[in-house]
Amino acid sequence: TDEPVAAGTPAPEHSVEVDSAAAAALPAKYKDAGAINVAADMPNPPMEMLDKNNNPTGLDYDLSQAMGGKLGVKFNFQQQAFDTAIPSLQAGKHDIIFAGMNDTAERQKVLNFVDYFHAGFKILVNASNPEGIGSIIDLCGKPVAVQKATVQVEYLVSFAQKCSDAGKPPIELVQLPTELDAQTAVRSGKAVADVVDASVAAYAAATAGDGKLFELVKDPEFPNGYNPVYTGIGLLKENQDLTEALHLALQSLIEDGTYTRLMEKYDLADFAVTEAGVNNGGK
Amino acid sequence: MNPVLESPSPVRTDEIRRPLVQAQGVRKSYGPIQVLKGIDLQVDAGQVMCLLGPSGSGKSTFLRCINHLERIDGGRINFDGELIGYAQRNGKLHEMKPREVARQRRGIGMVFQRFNLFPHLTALENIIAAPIGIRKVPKAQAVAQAHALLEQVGLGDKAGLHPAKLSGGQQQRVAIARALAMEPKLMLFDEPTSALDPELVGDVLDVMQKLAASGMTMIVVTHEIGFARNVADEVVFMDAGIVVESGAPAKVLGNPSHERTRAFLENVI
Amino acid sequence: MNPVLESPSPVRTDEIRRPLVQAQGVRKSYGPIQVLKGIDLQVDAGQVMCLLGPSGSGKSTFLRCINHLERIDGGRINFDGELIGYAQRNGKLHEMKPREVARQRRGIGMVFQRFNLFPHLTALENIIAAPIGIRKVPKAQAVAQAHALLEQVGLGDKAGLHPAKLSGGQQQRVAIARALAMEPKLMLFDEPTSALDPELVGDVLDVMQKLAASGMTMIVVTHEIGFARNVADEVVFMDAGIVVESGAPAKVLGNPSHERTRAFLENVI
Amino acid sequence: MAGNSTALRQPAPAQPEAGEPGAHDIVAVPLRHPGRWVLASLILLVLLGVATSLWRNPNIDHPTIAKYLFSDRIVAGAVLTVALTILTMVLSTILGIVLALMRLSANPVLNSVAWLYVWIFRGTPLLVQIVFWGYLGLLYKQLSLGVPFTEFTVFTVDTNALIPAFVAGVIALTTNQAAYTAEIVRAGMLSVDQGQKEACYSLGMTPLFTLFKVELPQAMRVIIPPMGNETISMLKDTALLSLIAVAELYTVAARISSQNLHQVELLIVVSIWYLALTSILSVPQYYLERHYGRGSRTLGPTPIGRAVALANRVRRSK
Amino acid sequence: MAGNSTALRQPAPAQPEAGEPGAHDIVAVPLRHPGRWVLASLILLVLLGVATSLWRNPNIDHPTIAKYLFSDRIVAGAVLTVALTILTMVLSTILGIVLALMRLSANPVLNSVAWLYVWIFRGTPLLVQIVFWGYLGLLYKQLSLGVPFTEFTVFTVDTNALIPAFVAGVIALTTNQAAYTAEIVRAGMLSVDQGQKEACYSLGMTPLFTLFKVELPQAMRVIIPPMGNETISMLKDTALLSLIAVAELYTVAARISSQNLHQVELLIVVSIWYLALTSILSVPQYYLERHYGRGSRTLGPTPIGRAVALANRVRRSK
Ligand SMILES: Nc1ncnc2c1ncn2[C@@H]1O[C@H](COP(=O)(O)OP(=O)(O)OP(=O)(O)O)[C@@H](O)[C@H]1O
Ligand SMILES: Nc1ncnc2c1ncn2[C@@H]1O[C@H](COP(=O)(O)OP(=O)(O)OP(=O)(O)O)[C@@H](O)[C@H]1O
Ligand SMILES: [Mg+2]
Ligand SMILES: [Mg+2]
Repeated sequence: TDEPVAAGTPAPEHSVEVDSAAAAALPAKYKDAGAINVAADMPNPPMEMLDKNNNPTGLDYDLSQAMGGKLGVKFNFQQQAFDTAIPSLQAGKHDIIFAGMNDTAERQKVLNFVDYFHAGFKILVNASNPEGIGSIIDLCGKPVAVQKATVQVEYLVSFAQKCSDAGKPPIELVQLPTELDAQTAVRSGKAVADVVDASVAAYAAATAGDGKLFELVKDPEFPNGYNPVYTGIGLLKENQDLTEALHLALQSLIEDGTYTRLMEKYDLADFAVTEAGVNNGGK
Repeated sequence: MNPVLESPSPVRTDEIRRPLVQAQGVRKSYGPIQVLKGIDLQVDAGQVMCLLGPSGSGKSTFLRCINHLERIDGGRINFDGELIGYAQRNGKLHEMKPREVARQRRGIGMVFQRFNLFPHLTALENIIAAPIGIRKVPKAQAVAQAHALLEQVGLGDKAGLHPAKLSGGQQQRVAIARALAMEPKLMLFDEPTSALDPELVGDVLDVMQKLAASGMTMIVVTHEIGFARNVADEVVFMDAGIVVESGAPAKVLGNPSHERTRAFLENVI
Repeated sequence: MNPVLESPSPVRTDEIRRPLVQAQGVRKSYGPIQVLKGIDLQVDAGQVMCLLGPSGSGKSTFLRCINHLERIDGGRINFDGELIGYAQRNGKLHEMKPREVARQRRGIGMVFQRFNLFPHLTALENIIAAPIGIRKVPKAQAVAQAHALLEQVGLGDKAGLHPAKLSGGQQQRVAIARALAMEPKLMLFDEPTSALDPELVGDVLDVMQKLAASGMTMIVVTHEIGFARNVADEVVFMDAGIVVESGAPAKVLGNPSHERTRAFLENVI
Repeated sequence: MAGNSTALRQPAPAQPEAGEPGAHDIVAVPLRHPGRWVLASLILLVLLGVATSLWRNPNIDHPTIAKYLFSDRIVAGAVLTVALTILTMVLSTILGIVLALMRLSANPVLNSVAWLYVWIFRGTPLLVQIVFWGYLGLLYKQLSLGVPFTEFTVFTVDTNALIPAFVAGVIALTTNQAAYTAEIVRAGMLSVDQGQKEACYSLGMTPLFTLFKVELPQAMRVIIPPMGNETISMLKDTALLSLIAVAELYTVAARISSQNLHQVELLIVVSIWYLALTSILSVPQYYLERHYGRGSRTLGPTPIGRAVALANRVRRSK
Repeated sequence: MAGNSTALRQPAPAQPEAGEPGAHDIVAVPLRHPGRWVLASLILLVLLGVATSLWRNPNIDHPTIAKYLFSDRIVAGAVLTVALTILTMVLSTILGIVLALMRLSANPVLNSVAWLYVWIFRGTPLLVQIVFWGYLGLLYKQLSLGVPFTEFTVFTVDTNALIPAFVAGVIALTTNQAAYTAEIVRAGMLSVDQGQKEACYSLGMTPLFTLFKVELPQAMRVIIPPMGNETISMLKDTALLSLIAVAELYTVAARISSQNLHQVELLIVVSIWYLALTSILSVPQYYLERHYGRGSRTLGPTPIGRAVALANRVRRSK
């Protein structure tokens, strides 16, 4: 099907009770406004998508609505280009970024993260794996498409040593503006593989061309993907109070089982965290 | 309506002998080159003055100074009782605003050697542009007046044509009609026939002659000695930025007192 | 070097009385309007022919047919023994390639009423452009020739000026020099003086007269009766696309046999 | 190819009834340009080949194209694109004309200001300008009107409230485009003969009237083709507004494709739309050019007239 | 402001030694344009205000700007940008001139082919064209030269081997830009007087020689300003090549900023570079304009001359 959308479930926040501790931690500013403005770059399946009626859906959306239930405020999910998400926080347009953003040491110089997701990345190749890619070492000396400015880039660059140890030239990185460009590059033969977040890779393998275009490389050594990293809700460092409130709300969702239900709903249970953390990434 | 060419204009009947243009010691330089070196001239209402002189003597420059297309460096030019281009307040000259200068120029029509019709407008549109846009004449009235003027210059059937489709003589006649449509008190002609084929010159001179006969005040730079002889009240011969001699046509053209004038006339005729 | 104006050209001495241009029954229409209705004319090498006629009679069109700027619909034009614009093979006419037409035109210089100098080039560059680019004359030689030609038309000191800085008469003389630089066998002049101020006409006519005296074959459309009388070997009067009468200047200009010619001459002189 | 056939004749020459009946009629064999016809045939073949092979390409999913071509979101995006284009082109043209006049004015202050404007707005990337306007709030949380370098302010307003994304987008595109338009208008004005202005002044016209009645209409002939270029560019530059979340055609398509992963098909949908919009735009351009070309040279036939003539010619050559 | 001071005088009028010594010299009080001066002062104040407040803005980290402005990667990106711009502008101008001539030719085939080309390449977004050329391999795994619709092929080559990213980028930018250039050149050619061509032909010049020696040089006056626009646009359009992983200036900056999160600072770095490159470009444009403007109207002073004059004027008014 062409619109592979997990049809918008009835907004989950109704099934969630307000958590008084979390709500108490919420700064008055947001209580008064009754809403928190969320920057998200939609669609970025499966984390954020749009349903048939053009309403947001996806893990991040559902999770945000559930947190809204816990905190007793609305989470306004708004479109915001990923590249300009941080300036948008700085400009005061949005309060938090809920866009599948990875929690890295570099970003922690500016942002706090409330981590809700832990996954590595996987290798996506053309259907029937014509190049016979089995693991990252097979990519040495070959062109590999990646979305620019992602953690994968750094990881693959740092892989050069292992390539040369194996007597191979380093991986040729083809950095492209969007994940979709990377997939197109693989289809066109400009690159042999697309290295991308596990969740996205799984979605593409299942969806693109009715699931006939790509396949996931199964590396038995790394069932959760390579170099697992945390993904979190991003917000400005100075916003400590809100960080704490979000942390409490997420923890409450994990404890009452809502979190697990949502992770299962999107087939992402493998990547669940056991407890809500702050700035776990880059450690 | 503006039956300019048909009946004597109010100018001649009411205000005969009133000076309309007065130039005193007009000087003008382009950088280091002094083109006008003190010109004194007077043209009375209803008079026709012909300016003659060799190329570069400053005839065009003088004409352009009269309607302030060029700024003079010294001297004074009065038109219809007003200083051109400047207002005198507390004994000081003040530059006029463009809007004011435009108002003064409305009293002065000018016909250029190269016609300068508006190529994107038809003959009719060329004529009505300024009356409608500037004098705020109602459109219907402006069109009727324009048709009458075109009829008078012998181009009644060319109203809808663009300048590119008209011969030089026809273009020049449209240019005259265009200037007349603003009902000026003074008409300046800068060699209006010198860009025309000899056969077409007659048509334009005819129109000018009728215009003169109707009482229009005119200053005409021309090399058409016949025209000057027949039509001018006064002929002025200029050379190198000064007036060499002036007077009745019979005198200046028939029996010039200066050697320079004589030499020039031999060349042109 | 091309001392065209100074000494008789080889044409006159070697090939006197050889027909250089022959037009037979030349017809040309623009859409429904027939402009040339069968023109028969012959110009011998070294001859000067003047074309006269009212506006719209087809003089310019005929001139432009001679160097194939216009295509004729019927008849034949021969220049220097070749059909202009067409090649005859197996009894059939074949259009010539642009390159071939260009070669033919090199033998024919043309001077336009509106000069058509290249405004982006100086006088000198206007003259040397075609010799260097087309005739492949070495640059130094072309420049020397151009200076000589400018000298001959009285503009030795204007070589470095752009056309906009030259008077009309000077521009027209540069145009003549430009055409001469291609060392043509025939010169076509289309009312070369009618866009000039009367004072400047003389300069250009002088140059043309010298050129005629040097033996250049010329076809000149002009209203300058004096020039035609003094210089032409034959005067042709055209009207409405046909040749009304032709013959020696004294005959056609002094004692025309046709009413139409007489009427026209009265108008022009 | 028909063009190489010897049967191809020129249109019939002078009617025989006019003038001498035609023993000497010029019925020339027209110059052949076999090279041109070969080239043209080659180009057409290549185009045809590319078109069919594109159409048949297994990597392109036609039902997807059909499905999205007129889908509500795409149409809404296209409408927004057109609205943005019209709005910004109108506003920027006005601003551009003002800037051009400032550059041409004798007043050194106006001149320098206009020069500076063009320098800055042409010199920095549109993307940066869009980010600047879109995130003005990043730099200035509040905009206040007051006397600079003093504490006195007339009013203060929250930047993000004052400048929503759409407005920021329009401002960014308009101010940027105006700089380019100013250059084009300036070139156009320079192409108008100086005598025209003098004629106007001698008729007592004011400078402003002269400008609008005489100078600009004549400059138009030179201005229109590059402005056509600019308008068509603008149609597509609106896509850059995706950075500040304005959902015009391209952004909508990009969003759809990033969910359904049919990037190529949605690019084709977008291309079809842009091609259609461009074609629609070029009709007024063509007739505007003819309109302002009046009186400056003889007008050729319209493309329709030309197509008919070509058809006739080909038919006759059979 | 100096401009409002009554002491401001016009340059000294006619030298007294020439002509009658000047009892009647025109020493007029020049027309005041207080509005203009107020406007200009306002604009300058605002610009100054914006510049200083931008500079002082706490959200902008100056050391970062300084650090990256001349960093190796940025400089390498800028060099690539310039190289791409020069290469594509040269190639596209050649192609554009050919297309313009085809559009102006009487030959209906050439005419239509050129029209089609301009239609397609102006009509589809540059982004799509870049994707098309960049991912040609998606549509055609192999390119073969052969007779269409038959099995006969001369050679076959792997698309991705034939067209690396850089080449694809150059092709995409060149073919796209040529369509725009063609329109500009066409407009320029139309502005050349018909009599010029006739004069050339009457001198025996060939059409091609006429074109290069007479028509194009005169068209230049009208062509240069919009081509300046196009060149400056191209400088920035090269950024779109990030789609196919060509690392020019903008892409490099975007990569750096997405890592260190100093978006604003790197946008400023990029803007400074573009502004510098644009300024450098506008110098040849200015002198080219003057060069091709020769003979068509009197040339004003150069900006340097103008600045000196303004300075003198202001000094005198003190
Ligand atoms: N804008 C200008 N800049 C510099 N010099 C000029 C300018 N306009 C005119 N001149 C010079 O002023 C002198 C007088 O020019 P003007 O046009 O008034 O002469 P004219 O008597 O009308 O001559 P003509 O019969 O050739 O038209 C000439 O030497 C001319 O070169
Ligand atoms: N390109 C054209 N299309 C249509 N008609 C034309 C064209 N060129 C000339 N004519 C017409 O052909 C006729 C002859 O024109 P031509 O220019 O040859 O006359 P002429 O004798 O040179 O007149 P003049 O003395 O006015 O120059 C005129 O009626 C003119 O309107
Ligand atoms: Mg003059
Ligand atoms: Mg003629």
